[in-house]
Amino acid sequence: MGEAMILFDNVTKVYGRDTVALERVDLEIEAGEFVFLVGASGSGKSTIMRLILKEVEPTAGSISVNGTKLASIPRRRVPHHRRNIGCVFQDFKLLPNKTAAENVAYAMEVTGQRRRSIRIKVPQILSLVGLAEKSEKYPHELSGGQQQRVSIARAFVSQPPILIADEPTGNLDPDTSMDIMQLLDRIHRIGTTVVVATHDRDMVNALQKRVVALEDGRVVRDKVKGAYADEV
Amino acid sequence: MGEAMILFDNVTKVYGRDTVALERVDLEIEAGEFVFLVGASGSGKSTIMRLILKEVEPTAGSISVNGTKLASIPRRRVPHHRRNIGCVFQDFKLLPNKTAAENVAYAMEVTGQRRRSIRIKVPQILSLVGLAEKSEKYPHELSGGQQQRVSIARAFVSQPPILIADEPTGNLDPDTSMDIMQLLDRIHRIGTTVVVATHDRDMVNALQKRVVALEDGRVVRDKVKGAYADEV
Amino acid sequence: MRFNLGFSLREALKNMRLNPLMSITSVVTTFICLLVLGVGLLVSAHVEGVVSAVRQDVSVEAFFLQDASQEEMDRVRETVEGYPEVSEVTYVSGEEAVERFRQTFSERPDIVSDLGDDFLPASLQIQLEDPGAADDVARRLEGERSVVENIDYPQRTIERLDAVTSYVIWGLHGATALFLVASVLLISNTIRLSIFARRQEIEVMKLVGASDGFVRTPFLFEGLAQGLVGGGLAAAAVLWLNSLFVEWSGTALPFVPISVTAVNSLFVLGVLLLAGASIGVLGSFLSMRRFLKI
Amino acid sequence: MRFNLGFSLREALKNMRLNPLMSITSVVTTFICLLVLGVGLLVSAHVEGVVSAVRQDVSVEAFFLQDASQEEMDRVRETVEGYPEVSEVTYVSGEEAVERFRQTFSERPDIVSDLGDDFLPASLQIQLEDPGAADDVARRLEGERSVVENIDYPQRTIERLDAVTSYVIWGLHGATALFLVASVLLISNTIRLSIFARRQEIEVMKLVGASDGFVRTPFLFEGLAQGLVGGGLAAAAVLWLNSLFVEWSGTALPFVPISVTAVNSLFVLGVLLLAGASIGVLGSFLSMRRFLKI
Ligand SMILES: Nc1ncnc2c1ncn2[C@@H]1O[C@H](COP(=O)(O)OP(=O)(O)OP(=O)(O)O)[C@@H](O)[C@H]1O
Ligand SMILES: Nc1ncnc2c1ncn2[C@@H]1O[C@H](COP(=O)(O)OP(=O)(O)OP(=O)(O)O)[C@@H](O)[C@H]1O
Ligand SMILES: [Mg+2]
Ligand SMILES: [Mg+2]
Repeated sequence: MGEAMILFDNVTKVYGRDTVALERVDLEIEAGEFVFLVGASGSGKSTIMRLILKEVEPTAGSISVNGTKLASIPRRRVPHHRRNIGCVFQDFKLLPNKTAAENVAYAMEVTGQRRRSIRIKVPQILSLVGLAEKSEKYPHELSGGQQQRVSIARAFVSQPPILIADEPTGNLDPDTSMDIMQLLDRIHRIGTTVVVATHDRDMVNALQKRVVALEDGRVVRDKVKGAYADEV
Repeated sequence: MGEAMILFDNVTKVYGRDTVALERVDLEIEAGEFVFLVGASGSGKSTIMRLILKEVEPTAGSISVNGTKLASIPRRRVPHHRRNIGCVFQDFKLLPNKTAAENVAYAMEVTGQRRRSIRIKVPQILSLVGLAEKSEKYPHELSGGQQQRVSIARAFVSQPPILIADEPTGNLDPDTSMDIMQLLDRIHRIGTTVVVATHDRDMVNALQKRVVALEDGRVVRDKVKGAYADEV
Repeated sequence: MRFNLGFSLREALKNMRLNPLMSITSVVTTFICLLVLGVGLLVSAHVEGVVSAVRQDVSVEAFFLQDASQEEMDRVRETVEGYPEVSEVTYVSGEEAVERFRQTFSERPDIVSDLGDDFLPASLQIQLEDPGAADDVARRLEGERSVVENIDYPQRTIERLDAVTSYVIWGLHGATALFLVASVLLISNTIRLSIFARRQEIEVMKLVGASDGFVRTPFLFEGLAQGLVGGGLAAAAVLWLNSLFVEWSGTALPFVPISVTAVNSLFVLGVLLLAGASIGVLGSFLSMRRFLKI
Repeated sequence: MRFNLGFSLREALKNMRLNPLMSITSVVTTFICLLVLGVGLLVSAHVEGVVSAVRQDVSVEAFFLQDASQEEMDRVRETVEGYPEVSEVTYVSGEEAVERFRQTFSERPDIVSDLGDDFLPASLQIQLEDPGAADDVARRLEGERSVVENIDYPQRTIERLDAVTSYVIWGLHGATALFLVASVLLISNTIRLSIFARRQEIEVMKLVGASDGFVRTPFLFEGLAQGLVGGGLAAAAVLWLNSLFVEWSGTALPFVPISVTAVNSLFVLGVLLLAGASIGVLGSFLSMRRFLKI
């Protein structure tokens, strides 16, 4: 059994004064694991993603990523932490003033990679998600699913050790969704730790991976080879 | 057979110089019909929605809604046209400075409805989509699925004769999705013309409604009682 | 759709509360621009006041013939006092004139001692409403040739003063106009940016069926409120600065004719409030246009 | 991560191209503010120039005893020329003085005809570097009592002139400082709004792993470029206005001592460019801080 890549220790997250998004969550994800996060709308999936990214701080409990306690990372070092994590955001979060290719390239530029390797890799990854023809389009010129795929391409272009994807197929048709899921599976097989929050029942059932189910901010089910809705 | 509520006559839409989003689309949707629009990502579903709303103009061909040619509506009258159409946007399009309740209320305010009737109806509709507790939250305080449900609530709060929903369940879990689809079905049964663009195979297969399939901007299938992917 | 004033007002208030940064920025910009404009008005008014006081110091001197009788001189004096261009007439007798000459040259007894007591004629010192009229007054006095021997006025000084003061006043008006234009541009730039930051909101409002007016009115109220607050604060600051200045100048520059009445408080208040309000409303209106086209 | 200057520059250029409205707004705001500031500097410089020219017109007159010999008078003249406060000394002989008197009273032949040719003494007209030194010079001249009979200078005029000019110059400096503060506030307001409009972009950049510096540098370059363009245009406009004004005043106000050299072109250019650039960079830097905290 590998070491813990992502470790939630009794984590509670309260937004504002009284919105409890997560309550005493214990979660251990090992290096190289593939985990589906499922749960009803508002059950806290995105909050887990945000906590891993250190976009928000937990109200109680502690989170470690790759052996480092997030609370101990100084503000200055947060970008380094984030560069180890590729993230597909539920609302895409593309840069509106950059084309699809530039958006993907940006994730490589922040890590200071060579322009030459950027110029080679970006088109490769865009054609992998089926957007070779759209690389020079700005986000507002792309359909919802196309924007989502740009966000996916950006998340794994620098091959980070951790990939977290929040609803990565919400705007994609079943065929494209299956392609994306197989892509995630391939990325997982080369050693990446993958966490996917999803509502896609077919996908979860087909891939037979570990499934963590949330309900009102609590982990209610955690099965190594789970389906979307096992009987508990 | 009813009269045509929405009529696309040989409509072509080209974005920019060379992005053909729709090509010679003929489509007739009768008053009181329920139509699913399906198709791969980028096949032109959202473009059809935008054309119906008169958010964009067709490059060629003509569109009529409720017997009126859209090209003949003067700029001043466009708001009146839009008030006949409830629209669930793929990217929600909530007003960031308004709470969930205010966002829903805004759609009634634009039609000049009484404050009293607004105060009665908005909470009703919010609890119908399961957001009674979130009515005083701002969009950035809501989860993806909750924002989507606010957008849905806003679309039908004024009971417009036409309801168009672009991927209304993309961020919702299967159970909530089914609730929403049943809601759409109920709205359809009271006489509303409903057009839903979706990737949700289960939904389409379960409801057994008319299915219009797009492929690269062309209508490739149009079945009165269709499934998500019939053999053509 | 009936027009809903209450709704627009409530919306405007809510937005200002939710976007304090933008509201404060607009108010501050309006305040600064109008403060500078107001200080410009102030300086203009005071300089004009001083300049016109200086201009009134210019006088025409009419010297009487040595043999003119007192009655004749009194008659001429009354005639001259009747001229519309004339504000004040002072009679200076021959003895007074010699006395003044002696005083002027008091440090030069060598000059004064040689002179008799009546070598200077009596004269009229004529103060004018407007130094430009000196020529006219002189020409009219020509008619009194039987009594008046010689007319003297500092033609060159008057011309220079006229030129300089009219240029100064033109310059001040020009500067004020420039400030006004600059203020309009600066304030509307700010408004344009703050509406640009909210263009997507405007788009969404239009897409859910709001008419242009329905979308626009709350923004106009916001612009109005911000303009009025900025303009009001600027007017208050300007009037306060003015009272400070007048008070200070009374003790520090007693010989410069500065008066509170040079500045009309209501005028300043009115101009600044009006400028703030109209730029706020108009700027919002114009900035919104392009985003309403959807 | 190595610092990537080329990347930041390219990003800045791309953004300005894609958001022309915001760039133009920033440039226009900077231009207007610095134009007003520059015109203020201009007016300041010219007024100071005129004022100091007027101050130099103040002179001390030393009258010689009637029986002073030419050698003695020459010696005194050389001594006075050696005083450090003195800028120029002119000798006026008795005959010249009478001639001038006659000219002054040329319209009053009745006065002039009675006087001899030598009733006025020779004198020295002493021009001072600084009218405030008149008292000192007069006191030194007391030492020449054997030759100099009488010392005359317009003490009251000097005092007033001193008071007024020092207040005017203080006022001008104050106004310039005020404009500078107003410009800083107005320009940074604009920058704040334009960065506010892009706060979500900044957030996204931070979330995909960009460091503060990596996000910030392109914005700073944008601020720098906009500030330099705005400041440069303002400096060009100011210098152009100055040359127009100097040319115009040469013909329209020949008696007012206005000179091109009153304004140092390089100074104006430097001040405006520096002001534009530093406000642009610093404003961007400060405005971004709150949005980087994610
Ligand atoms: N910034 C916030 N302020 C207040 N409440 C918030 C905030 N973000 C999320 N919440 C609340 O926290 C709860 C969990 O939200 P979260 O986004 O984690 O849900 P989710 O599982 O991702 O849902 P979905 O499937 O709809 O995206 C929700 O009830 C939501 O309303
Ligand atoms: N504003 C635009 N400018 C240029 N191209 C556009 C624009 N909007 C859409 N397109 C292109 O038009 C095509 C159809 O887009 P549309 O949004 O209608 O697709 P869709 O069927 O809604 O896809 P999805 O399921 O991914 O939302 C796509 O190829 C898209 O890239
Ligand atoms: Mg979520
Ligand atoms: Mg779409």
